[in-house]
Amino acid sequence: MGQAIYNILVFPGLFFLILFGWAAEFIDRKIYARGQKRVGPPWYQPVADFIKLAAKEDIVPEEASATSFKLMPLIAMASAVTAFFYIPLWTTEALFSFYGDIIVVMYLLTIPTLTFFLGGWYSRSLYSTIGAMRTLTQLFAYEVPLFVVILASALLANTWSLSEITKFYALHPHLWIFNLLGFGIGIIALLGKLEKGPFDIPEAETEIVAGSFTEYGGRLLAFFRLTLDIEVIVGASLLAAVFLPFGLNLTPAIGFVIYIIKVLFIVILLAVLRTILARFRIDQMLDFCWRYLAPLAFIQILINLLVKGLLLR
Amino acid sequence: MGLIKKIVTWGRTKSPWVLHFNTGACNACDIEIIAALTPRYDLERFGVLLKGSPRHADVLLCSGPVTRQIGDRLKRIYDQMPEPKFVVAVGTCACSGGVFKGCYNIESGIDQVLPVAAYIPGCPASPKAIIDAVVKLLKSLEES
Amino acid sequence: MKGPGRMLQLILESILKKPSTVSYPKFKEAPLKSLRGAIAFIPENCIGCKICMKDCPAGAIIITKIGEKVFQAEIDLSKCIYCAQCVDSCPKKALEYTTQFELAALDKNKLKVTTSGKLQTTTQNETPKSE
Amino acid sequence: MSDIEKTKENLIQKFPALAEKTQITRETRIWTEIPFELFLPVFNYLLTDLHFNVLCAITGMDEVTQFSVIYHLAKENQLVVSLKVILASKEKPFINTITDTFPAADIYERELVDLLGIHVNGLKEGNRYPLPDNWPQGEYPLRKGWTADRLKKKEGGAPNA
Amino acid sequence: MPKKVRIPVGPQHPALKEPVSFSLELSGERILEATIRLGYNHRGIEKACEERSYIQDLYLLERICGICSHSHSTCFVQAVEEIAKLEVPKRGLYIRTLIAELERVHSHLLWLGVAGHEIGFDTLLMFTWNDREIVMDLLAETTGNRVNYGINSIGGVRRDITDEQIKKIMKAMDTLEERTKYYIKIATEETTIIQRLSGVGVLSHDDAVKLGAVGPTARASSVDRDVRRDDPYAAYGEIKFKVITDNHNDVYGRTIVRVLELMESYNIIRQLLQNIPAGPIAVKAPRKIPAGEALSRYEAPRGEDVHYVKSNGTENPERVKVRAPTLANIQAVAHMLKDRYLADMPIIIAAIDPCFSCTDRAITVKDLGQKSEGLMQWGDLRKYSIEWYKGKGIDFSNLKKI
Ligand code: SF4
Ligand code: SF4
Ligand code: SF4
Ligand code: SF4
Ligand code: SF4
Ligand code: SF4
Ligand code: SF4
Ligand code: SF4
Repeated sequence: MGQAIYNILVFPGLFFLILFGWAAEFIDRKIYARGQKRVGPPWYQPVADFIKLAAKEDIVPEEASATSFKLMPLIAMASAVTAFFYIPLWTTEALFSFYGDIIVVMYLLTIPTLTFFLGGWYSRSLYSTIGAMRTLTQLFAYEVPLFVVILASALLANTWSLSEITKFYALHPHLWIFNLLGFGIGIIALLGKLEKGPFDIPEAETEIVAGSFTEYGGRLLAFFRLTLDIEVIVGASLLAAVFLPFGLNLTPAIGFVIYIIKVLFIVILLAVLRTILARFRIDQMLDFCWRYLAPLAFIQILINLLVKGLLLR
Repeated sequence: MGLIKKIVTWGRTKSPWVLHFNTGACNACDIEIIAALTPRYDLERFGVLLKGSPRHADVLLCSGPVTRQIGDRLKRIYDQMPEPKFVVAVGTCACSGGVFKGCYNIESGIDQVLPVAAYIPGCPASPKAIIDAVVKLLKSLEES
Repeated sequence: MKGPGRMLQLILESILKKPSTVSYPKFKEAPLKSLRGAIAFIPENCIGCKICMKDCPAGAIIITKIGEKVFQAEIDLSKCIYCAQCVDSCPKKALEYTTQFELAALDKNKLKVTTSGKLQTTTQNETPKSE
Repeated sequence: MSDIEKTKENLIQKFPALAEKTQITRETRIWTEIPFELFLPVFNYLLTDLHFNVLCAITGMDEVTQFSVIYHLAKENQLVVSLKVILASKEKPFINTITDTFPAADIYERELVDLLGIHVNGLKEGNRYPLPDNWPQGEYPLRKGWTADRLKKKEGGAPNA
Repeated sequence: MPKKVRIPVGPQHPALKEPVSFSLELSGERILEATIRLGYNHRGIEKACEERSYIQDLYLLERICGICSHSHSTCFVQAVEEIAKLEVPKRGLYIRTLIAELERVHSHLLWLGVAGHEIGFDTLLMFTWNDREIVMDLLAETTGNRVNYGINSIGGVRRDITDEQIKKIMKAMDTLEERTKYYIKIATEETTIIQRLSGVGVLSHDDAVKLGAVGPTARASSVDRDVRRDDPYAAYGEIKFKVITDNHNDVYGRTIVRVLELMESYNIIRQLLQNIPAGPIAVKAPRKIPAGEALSRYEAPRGEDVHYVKSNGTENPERVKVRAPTLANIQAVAHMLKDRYLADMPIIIAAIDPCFSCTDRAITVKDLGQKSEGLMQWGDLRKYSIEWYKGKGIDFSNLKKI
């Protein structure tokens, strides 16, 4: 019992997740800044931001429905953290696992996005509402390709559990190569999920101020930001587990290092992508996802079916 | 208690998010504020982020002498900012009205409308002067 | 060749190179000599003609007589636009511009600088400390 | 004969009354002054026959004894005719809008309304320009003798009331 | 057409550097009509000019706007010099022109950065502004201030330029030219940029003429106008340069015009520095300007700037009238916004590079002809947006109950 609580709250649970999330935010901002020839923020920046926000006054807009408005950040965080427990990190075993957890994780990862939408919706300010709409529209655009590519990988492993998937790839160490296309699509979809440039459409500063978060300030905003940081880690861990399943059966220490490297690699990839691309327009985003991403994702399924048919007997 | 207060103060001085509001400036101060965020000066070194929403901001950077039209907008934006908040007057206009003092459509300076925490003279206040002011303001926060 | 990510190379390069940020205020390089900063008053030269007051676009300078052939200048740094027109206008070179630009203050009153002859000279090289 | 002299010649030929008042101040500038009655014919002549089809600006002026409005018209961006129109009445000055020909004149005409109190016949309804909505009635800052003190007095010192 | 939503943009909005308010009528993400309310920045400069001396006005007018401050001050001194019949020495004119072109370089680079920012490409902003600092350094060194240079005086310029500075500027031009070539390459190759810029903010040639657009905004709609060539002032009569036009008619075209103009500016600056004559830089101007009037035109980075000055023989002018370039372009903006996506709004507005500080007036541009159907209440808006997204195959009407 004590072990489980320790696992959930400290390691590899909440505490670890928050620290790692902050580290990732710092790395993301630093790379972004350095790519732009700037020095960028100091290493403690995400922590300082959080403390500052947490110590600020909370303002709930008069128009908004207070309970829902305040509840959203907590729901978002809770679901992101829960999802994390089902993802195998540096071993082939997740903290929790059952047959079909892949679906649960995907659902849990959708919830933060929905809370962004609802939070914006309940703020009842114009910019928030438009931001909320865009959040939702975007959700429908990237979610399908993301789902499909993860499914493709699961298909090859012939299981519905993330832990089983990693076990499968640990047994067939070179098969993950076939999933590279899926990995690319996953990265792009993850950009959309995390609302990072070039898909930061729902928070486009120059158009709708800060989108859903426009009316959030103080502690509530701090939690939203923390959720986003955590989501980066969870999303990256998910992609790492599904598409980069190597180095798992080593000693925990080495496995841990490899895991950290994998996640950071994805974080850096995301940062570079957001540095070099201009923001899409919402209709261009929809177009792009449906016209290119989704078909490519289905091609990934085809590839995996072929591989399954030809290589695995 | 003392420790928590110290930590909070530390967080505040390391993460001042700013909102920039043109209160009738000539643009020069505004572009210098933006210039202070770009690679040569990079205010993000001090944790400064430019935010669009008053709800996210800790510091309101005002440039310009406050025209009659903008006065109550300015107050409204200030009210929307969560405590603790600070107003910084960027440029001579914002400090006192500058060359425009005496024109019929302006107030003379931000402090006619809002309490001002720091004044940055200069026409325009150069990016270095802005950084200088930020550092001075943060230092005073740390000490208080 | 059209395509996305055209700036990739430049950006990867700049991640590895030194950023172009100056480390102000840690290291302060000497300001350009030609920069116009705060105006300094040289009381010995002033003859009290007040042309500077007349030409100042911002009404930032006030010359008062404080004794026989002794004048005092009050320059309000919160009003001055650092145009140095007064320097050009002064027939006796009693005003000159300095390169002092770090003038920010938390207290507006500290931005009024009074310089007078004979008695004592206070230049405002020191920017006011916080309260 | 240079272009500008030809323009002057044409103008005077068509409207002999302008002979005295038309001057060339430099190679691309020509100034002329007309009473309000002549405005439309001269304006149309400049526009259609002489092709001065770029509107640079409209300047309104309070000349103490009279109001005048100057239309600065350019031709292919070279020659500029400044057509000064003396308004008929000092008490109730008015002009006719030229927004049908130059939609862009809208803003310049609104400025005349707000800053000088010149009525513009035919100007469409719209937002105030450039003064704030709460600006007191009957105050025209660009009129001679108007000072900001008047405003302070009228508003009792409340600036953003 | 279903109900419309009216959203206010401004006066404080991240897309706007300056206060202005647009009221947009939306149908989903589409803009049906745009109404512009300017005037937040009206400071009453024209009146103040009449109350102050010419010397004071020079600095006041320079501060109409800080981005092309040199434009306004030059335009004003030109008018005063014409009235007072002052012959400005050649060297003075060359220095004035040099600063004017340096200002154009800084302004166009600034624009390119802001345009990048508006389409969510901050990296471009950072790079162009980093290069812009080179120009700012040159300006600071030659004039004594980074912005609001204060280089003009009535009768000439206030500071001479040294040979050392000339060498420095020449060198900087080479660097900048290389950088600009890179930006041209980026602007014509990076698809994410092209996608966001082309076809956006379309202004046909006829509309541009009709609405009186000026500067790069007009030149990108193939309106071949440039005061520098058409009505030469300062040293432009002695310089060879091309007037850049483009027929894309959209924001992309405006980008092209601006980057190519940058290349022309480097050219002009080189010619100026090679041919700069020796001699005095200014003549002494009388405090009292004889009675007279003059109209001065100037090609500011954003288009034609017009000043009218009337003097009455005293130390103060009788009337000063300013027609700034943005004022001429603002009508075109409302036209361009129509029927576009909300996401395009910032870049369309930014594409004329507006600076409302001197425009500061309120205009209603209602070229759509139809009356709005009034403001929607919140409930309506929610219902409406649900409907709209339903039309797109997205239904979240049930989510409301969570
Ligand atoms: S202080 Fe000077 S530069 Fe700044 S806004 Fe005022 S006039 Fe412009
Ligand atoms: S400037 Fe000349 S006229 Fe004026 S006070 Fe001095 S000596 Fe007299
Ligand atoms: S520098 Fe300019 S504003 Fe300052 S005191 Fe001198 S004349 Fe006045
Ligand atoms: S112009 Fe010079 S001499 Fe005359 S009062 Fe001013 S400082 Fe003194
Ligand atoms: S530069 Fe961008 S973020 Fe800054 S004020 Fe302008 S539009 Fe806003
Ligand atoms: S409208 Fe502009 S130019 Fe005219 S008085 Fe106002 S600020 Fe000055
Ligand atoms: S166009 Fe803009 S930058 Fe140029 S002078 Fe006018 S306000 Fe300034
Ligand atoms: S319209 Fe242009 S020139 Fe005029 S003040 Fe604005 S930015 Fe400056």
